[in-house]
Amino acid sequence: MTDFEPKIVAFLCNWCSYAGADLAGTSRMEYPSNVTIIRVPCSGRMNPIFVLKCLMNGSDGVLISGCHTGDCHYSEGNFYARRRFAVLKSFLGYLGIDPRRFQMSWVSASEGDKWAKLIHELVAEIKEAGPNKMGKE
Amino acid sequence: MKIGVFVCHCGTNISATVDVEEAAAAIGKLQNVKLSVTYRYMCSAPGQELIKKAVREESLDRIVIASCSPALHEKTFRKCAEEAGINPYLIEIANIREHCSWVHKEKKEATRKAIELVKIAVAKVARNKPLKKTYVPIEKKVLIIGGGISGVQSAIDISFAKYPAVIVEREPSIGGKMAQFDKTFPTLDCAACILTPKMVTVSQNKYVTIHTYSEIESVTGHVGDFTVKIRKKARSVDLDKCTGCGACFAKCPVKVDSEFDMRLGKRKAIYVPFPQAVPNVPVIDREHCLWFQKQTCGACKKICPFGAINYEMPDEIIEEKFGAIIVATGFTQFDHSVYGEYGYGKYKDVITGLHFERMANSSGPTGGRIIRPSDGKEAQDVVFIQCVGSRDEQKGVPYCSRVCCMYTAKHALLLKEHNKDAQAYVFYIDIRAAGKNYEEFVKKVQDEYGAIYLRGRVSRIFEKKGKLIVRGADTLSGSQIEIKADLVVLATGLIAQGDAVELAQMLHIPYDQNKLFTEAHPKLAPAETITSGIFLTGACQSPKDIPDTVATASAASVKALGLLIQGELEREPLIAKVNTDLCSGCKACVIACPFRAIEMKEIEDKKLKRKRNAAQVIEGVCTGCGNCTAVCRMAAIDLEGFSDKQIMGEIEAL
Amino acid sequence: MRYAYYPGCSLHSTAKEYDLSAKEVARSLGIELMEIPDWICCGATPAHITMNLLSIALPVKNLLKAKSMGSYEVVACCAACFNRLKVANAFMETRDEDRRKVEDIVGEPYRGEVKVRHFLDVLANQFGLKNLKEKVARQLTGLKVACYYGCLLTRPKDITGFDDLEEPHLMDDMMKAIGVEPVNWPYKTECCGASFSLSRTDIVLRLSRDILQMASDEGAQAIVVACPLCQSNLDLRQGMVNKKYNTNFNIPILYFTQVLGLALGIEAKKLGFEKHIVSPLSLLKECSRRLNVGYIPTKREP
Amino acid sequence: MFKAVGKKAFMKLMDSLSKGYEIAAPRKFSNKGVFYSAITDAGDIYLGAEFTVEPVKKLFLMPSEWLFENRFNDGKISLQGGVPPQEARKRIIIGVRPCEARGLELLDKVFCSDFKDSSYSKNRERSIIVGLACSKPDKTCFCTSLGSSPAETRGMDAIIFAGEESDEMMLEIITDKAREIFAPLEDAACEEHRKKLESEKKKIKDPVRKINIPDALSASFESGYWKEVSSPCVSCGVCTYLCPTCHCFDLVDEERKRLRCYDGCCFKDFTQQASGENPRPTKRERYRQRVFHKFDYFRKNFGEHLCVGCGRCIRHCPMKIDISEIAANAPKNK
Amino acid sequence: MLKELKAISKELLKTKRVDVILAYKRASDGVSAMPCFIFEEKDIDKMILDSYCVYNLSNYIKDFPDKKIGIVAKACDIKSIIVLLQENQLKRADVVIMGIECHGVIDEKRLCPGERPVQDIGFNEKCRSCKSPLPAFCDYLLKEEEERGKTGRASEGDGYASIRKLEAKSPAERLKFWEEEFSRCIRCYACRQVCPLCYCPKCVADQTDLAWFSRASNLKGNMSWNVVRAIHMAGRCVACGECERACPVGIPLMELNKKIEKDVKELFGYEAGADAEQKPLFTCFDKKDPEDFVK
Repeated sequence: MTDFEPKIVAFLCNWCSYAGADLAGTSRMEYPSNVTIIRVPCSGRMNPIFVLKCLMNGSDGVLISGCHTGDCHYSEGNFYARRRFAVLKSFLGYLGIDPRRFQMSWVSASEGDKWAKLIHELVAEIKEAGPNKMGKE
Repeated sequence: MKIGVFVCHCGTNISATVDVEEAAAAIGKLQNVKLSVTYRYMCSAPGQELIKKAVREESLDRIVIASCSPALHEKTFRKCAEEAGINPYLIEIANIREHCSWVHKEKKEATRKAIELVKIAVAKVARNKPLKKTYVPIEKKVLIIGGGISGVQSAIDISFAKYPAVIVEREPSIGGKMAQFDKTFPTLDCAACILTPKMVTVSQNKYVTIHTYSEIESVTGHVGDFTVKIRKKARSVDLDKCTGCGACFAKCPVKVDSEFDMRLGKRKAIYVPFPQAVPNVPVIDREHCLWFQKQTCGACKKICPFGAINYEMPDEIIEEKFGAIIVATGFTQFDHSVYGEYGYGKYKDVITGLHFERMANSSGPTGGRIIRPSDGKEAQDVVFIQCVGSRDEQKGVPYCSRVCCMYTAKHALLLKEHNKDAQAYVFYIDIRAAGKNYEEFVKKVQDEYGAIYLRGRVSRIFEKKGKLIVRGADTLSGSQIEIKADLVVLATGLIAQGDAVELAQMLHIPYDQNKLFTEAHPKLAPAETITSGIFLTGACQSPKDIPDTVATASAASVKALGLLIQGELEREPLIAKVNTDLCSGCKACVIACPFRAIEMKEIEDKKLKRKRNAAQVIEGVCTGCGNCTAVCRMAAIDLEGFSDKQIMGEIEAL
Repeated sequence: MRYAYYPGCSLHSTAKEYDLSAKEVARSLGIELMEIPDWICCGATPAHITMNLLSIALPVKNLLKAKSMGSYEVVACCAACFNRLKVANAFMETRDEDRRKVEDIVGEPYRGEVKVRHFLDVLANQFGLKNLKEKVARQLTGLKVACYYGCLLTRPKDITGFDDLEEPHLMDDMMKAIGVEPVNWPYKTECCGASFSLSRTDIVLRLSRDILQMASDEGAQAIVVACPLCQSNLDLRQGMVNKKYNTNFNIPILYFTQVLGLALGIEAKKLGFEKHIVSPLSLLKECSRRLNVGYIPTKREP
Repeated sequence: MFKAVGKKAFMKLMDSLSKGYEIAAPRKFSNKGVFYSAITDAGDIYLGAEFTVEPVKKLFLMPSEWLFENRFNDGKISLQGGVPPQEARKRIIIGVRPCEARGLELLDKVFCSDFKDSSYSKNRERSIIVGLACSKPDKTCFCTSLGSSPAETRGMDAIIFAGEESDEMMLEIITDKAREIFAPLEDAACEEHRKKLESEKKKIKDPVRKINIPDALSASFESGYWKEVSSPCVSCGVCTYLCPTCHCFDLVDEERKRLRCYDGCCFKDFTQQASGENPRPTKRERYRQRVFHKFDYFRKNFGEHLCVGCGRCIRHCPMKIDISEIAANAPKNK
Repeated sequence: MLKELKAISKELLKTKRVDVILAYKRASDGVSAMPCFIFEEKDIDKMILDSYCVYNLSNYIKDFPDKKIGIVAKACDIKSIIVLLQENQLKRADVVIMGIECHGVIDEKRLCPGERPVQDIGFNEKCRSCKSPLPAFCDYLLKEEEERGKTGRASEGDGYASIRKLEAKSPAERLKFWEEEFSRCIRCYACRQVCPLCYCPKCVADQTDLAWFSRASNLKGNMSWNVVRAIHMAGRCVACGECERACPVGIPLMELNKKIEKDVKELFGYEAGADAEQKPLFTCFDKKDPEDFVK
């Protein structure tokens, strides 16, 4: 699976993680280009169906990233998201979908380095996991 | 649909790693894309001009700009679109700089990804809806909870702008803790002399209404439109009839420990807490009044020449509407009785700073003499202990109370001034005298007033032969010391009011683990809360000295005024919307909304031909976090600007 | 009531009388103390200042031995042993990652499931002061003692936590219950110098002097302790204190179990009073004479 | 003409045929039931008494199939036949029950009359139906009430008689198609077999319950009866999806594809109109529609009822609603 | 028990305390039961009560808006009524719950097809781990006259044995297992229709304005539907088992529901249908919720 270039979708909350990714940019931290970022106001906005849709559309990995708990711009959004996706993650695993395919992280606006590092790891993990056959009819 | 895509070179910031021309060409082939061009600097005046021109000539109806992060120029391009005659919410930004050209090196890859990012933006913008900013009316009146120095200051500032303010104070008089102080550091002007005038001003101000001896019963509504119930506790004395002549409490036979004097002095069962009280109208303490206990006496009623005494007076509940609320509930003193080493508060001569203030006060219970409460003897050797409750995770609070170092220094000085031969010893951890003329003041106290500062903690206080033996460490000399003291003054910390949490929950504002109210942002919004329309001032947010308190009071007032001054409240239209046809009324969104921005309302269901409940978003309150949309199983509630359609569209475009 | 009993080194050597009296008291109250078979050192002071893991592993080993006896609570008399056992438990309960290291050392999993109690705690809170009062068979009225708890019995609060941190009172309460008068004095938890006994005797002498001084100032005829180290410092060093500070203290340092034993009517010789340096015998004789009840038990009707 | 063959031999023949033909047949999945599936190993073929959950319909009219896809390239939208057209490989379907075979005949009236539905008719043409007489009808069966029987051969190319117990099974060849594929088996002496066969038929005919289904229901249209009988219905659609004759479908556009999938008159959205109006607002109208379509309208249009009495809708109804009883007891007047 | 039930029902109807009573009657096959709705006293005699009364009648509550409803319910069914109350779909005053003692219900799928079920065999899986035959939350509690001998309730474990078995398998095995199961799904949505808690005015599966997931009955579509269904039941499913019972192609839906039930119990200590006052699972949070899965 050396030549396999995974397709990863990342949903970033507007206030922390998206800004964190911006910071990674302004500080010119290089990371793999496999990740495509979709901006959402808050991790609490994330509907489990979005994640499912990505996996069913053949994305090899999905990442949701928000503010660290307690830092949410909307004070509580990420707490709700955490609960919601704790259940989804475990459930997808139960269905036999590789747990590495769906991940969650807290990245603050000042953690450009964490973001870059995260993507390096993520891409590596998904490469191990291999292509997502799900959704191919 | 005619989408125009504008790819920015950003000098070479983007074009160096992304082949913008190739990208633009590829994007031009997408469905609904009418035009796809590049330019050196899209955000520049000529860049924006180019966009407007294109809109005119190609009659575009939606725009995608592939450039830097929306954080930088989304607003710029919204404005640009508006000027070009397109609804500002029919644009999307594809971030091909921070998220692409700056983080990738390989040109082919970067270009591929840039195209993908734009594809997504195109897919999204195609599903955007034209939106209008919303406006909500504002009730032009401010509620101020707490009538201490910060409440009083806020009221004055609000009244300067000729807006009405209402102070609700639970004690019989406004003035708060500051009224109990003797002198104020570092200038040593007497607290009463600077506070009383303000109290009088505010009481005579036609824009300010004061409800003393009153408490907040309930708060509902939201920014611009709060509805507040206020309980006016029965004062038993008619505010209008009473002239404050004082005949009643002169006559009253019942003596009670005075709370204002920290139980060092006495008051009557009918009393004004202190001479300069505002309003200068007594209140009957029904717990102790003979009339209320045994239906006897009634002296005050008999003596009152104005018939102001009314034993039948009931509690009264009034309801008022406000546009903004300023929370100025202040602090309370840490209870040192948890400290075994200081004798669990069982030694009479171990007192707190506030006791000392009252003693030092010439109109106080001891007429300004610093004495031992146990035997009334003048105190010679007085030990001051700093950080009692403060900076102590184990028994107290982790934070520094900020004012203790200074007021202790002040006490040491006052001690000397009241009694030449007295000697002050101060046990401290660090001296925190950050403030104008603060450090100088402390130095003065050490040098000119001979206060002995000992760096270290006190391990135990115990009585021996009528003296208090204070054993502690002097970490500078590395030796253990024992002081035979007459009086020990504990610099007890400042903590949140006992009922702070109840109030916070009533107002839906967050509080921290110390029950101190949390500001919207520790640096950039220190006077706001995340609940719009509610502001903080003074020690209810964190310990503050008087100057800081007054400053935050004015800050909060300005914030509140800034709100009131707008005819209506402008709100971003990126908020939740309910499709009542799909709504089952399960209330999930109502419960899950962090801002209480959703309520249930009855609707007429045409399909079922019956009335039923459905959710409704309160536009003024919704902040557009979108949590509701995710908890709604039936997708009945959606978020403008980040709608399900838009996001699903983006995903499909991947 | 059955407990696994962890005596610790002192109670098998310098504090034999503590061991004796504790067992005697337990027997007469029908409390079963079963000594943990081949128990080992609790680590005492040296272990935790040299190697943290060792200082946990040693007590854990002992607790595991207790566990293997069946699910008993462990009772310790020595304040230091008690403290170390408790610390170990807290450690194993809370610190997951380090716990594994310790488990590797002792070769068994352990989650702090064996509960540890001090004998004073058991008597005062489990057996109950009321019941003790009823068991009193000998009047010691008139005997004034200073209850001295030392540094380890109540500290740190969240580890030991069976008595008040700064103002402990269980021993005082017990003395009151059995008709002995405890003096009210501020040095209940002062430091006696503890294990400096040999390395820095001078410190021990000074600290012990302060304690003895305070006790006698407050009019105590004896000091009652619950820790072998306190006992030996105050008892063993009393002569040297007198010499160094030319004082003339003659204050017997008794274990609370001994006093309790007397009150319960146990023969004085079974309680090892002869083992003390500062002999309590004269005091005991005197007060028993003054009360003129000799050693004849007088049963009080409940 | 008849053939007699041992089960083993028959399976062997199937294996050899599977080279030239697609083979579909009932297959038993432990505690899930019997399902039509593509057969690669003849050993999987199940010819026991148990009925398949889904009717053979699903091999001709799939629960869902792509019709076409629209593509956008260089400025133009083009339509492309969604899934590649069924390659016309011949197909043998084994174990089709008489009722299901009749069901196909009824479906032909809809999909292969004046209008020919391409994918349905293609599937029809390429398939050889080898039926299976019912040796042990279910308590819910009522085929005999609709002019069929457990040994009916209409709509089949051949039919198998296989008693549960005996390894011997009998084959009646009906069409040339069948003659061709079963040529390898040698013929059996007619008379005795015909006798045997008749007795077989008798044996299995009897236990099927008889219900007198009215020819028309129109009189009862406005009756309160329908509200009552429909009330336990939860509009789950099991009856329609499992019915060998129900053929309503829905068209959905997904992303760029158009999809045809099963639909049912019991669903509340079935007649939902864009205007928000719904001519069949309640279960009463919807359920009545189902019964009327089966036992009234279809007969008016095509001369026979749209029901073969296979009993699936009764067997699998989660609420135990019995359409046969309901049709039979429908009031003869308002 | 039946006599008592009839008496109470009579009273309720006579006094107009309720407009309709949701109960059970004998089905046309003369053995199984089926739901019936009683508006008039004269129909009360249709009522039956036995171990064939498997249906969770609370599913019919939504059919009688603005009516006062009397409902016959087993301990497990009542949980779903509690969730309906919790989710504002029903006013407590509008429903009279007649809780019946239940010692397990028949699962006809466990009997050979065509065979007439015999008393006390082929009990429903859910009953094996049922803890109490008596409902807690009801207006009338109907107990059986005499002690029941053989019952379907075994109080065997927590009912998660099968889940644990699946969890123990490798991801690949699990995926294969579920792909096979889902491959049979014909998207009839019976699982949804029989669920008392699937009351959405328009299910996301039926929304055409925005296609949340494919309607095609292929792996992609079927997987999507079954995941969404299960996730939307998280913290709500009370394990009444109707979905699995109704599924014509025998997909083990309870293995999905119970997995999530187990997870939320372990992760958040949350139990569905325990208390009408508690906030629904996803509408609240605990700052101490586990987040070890977050990077």
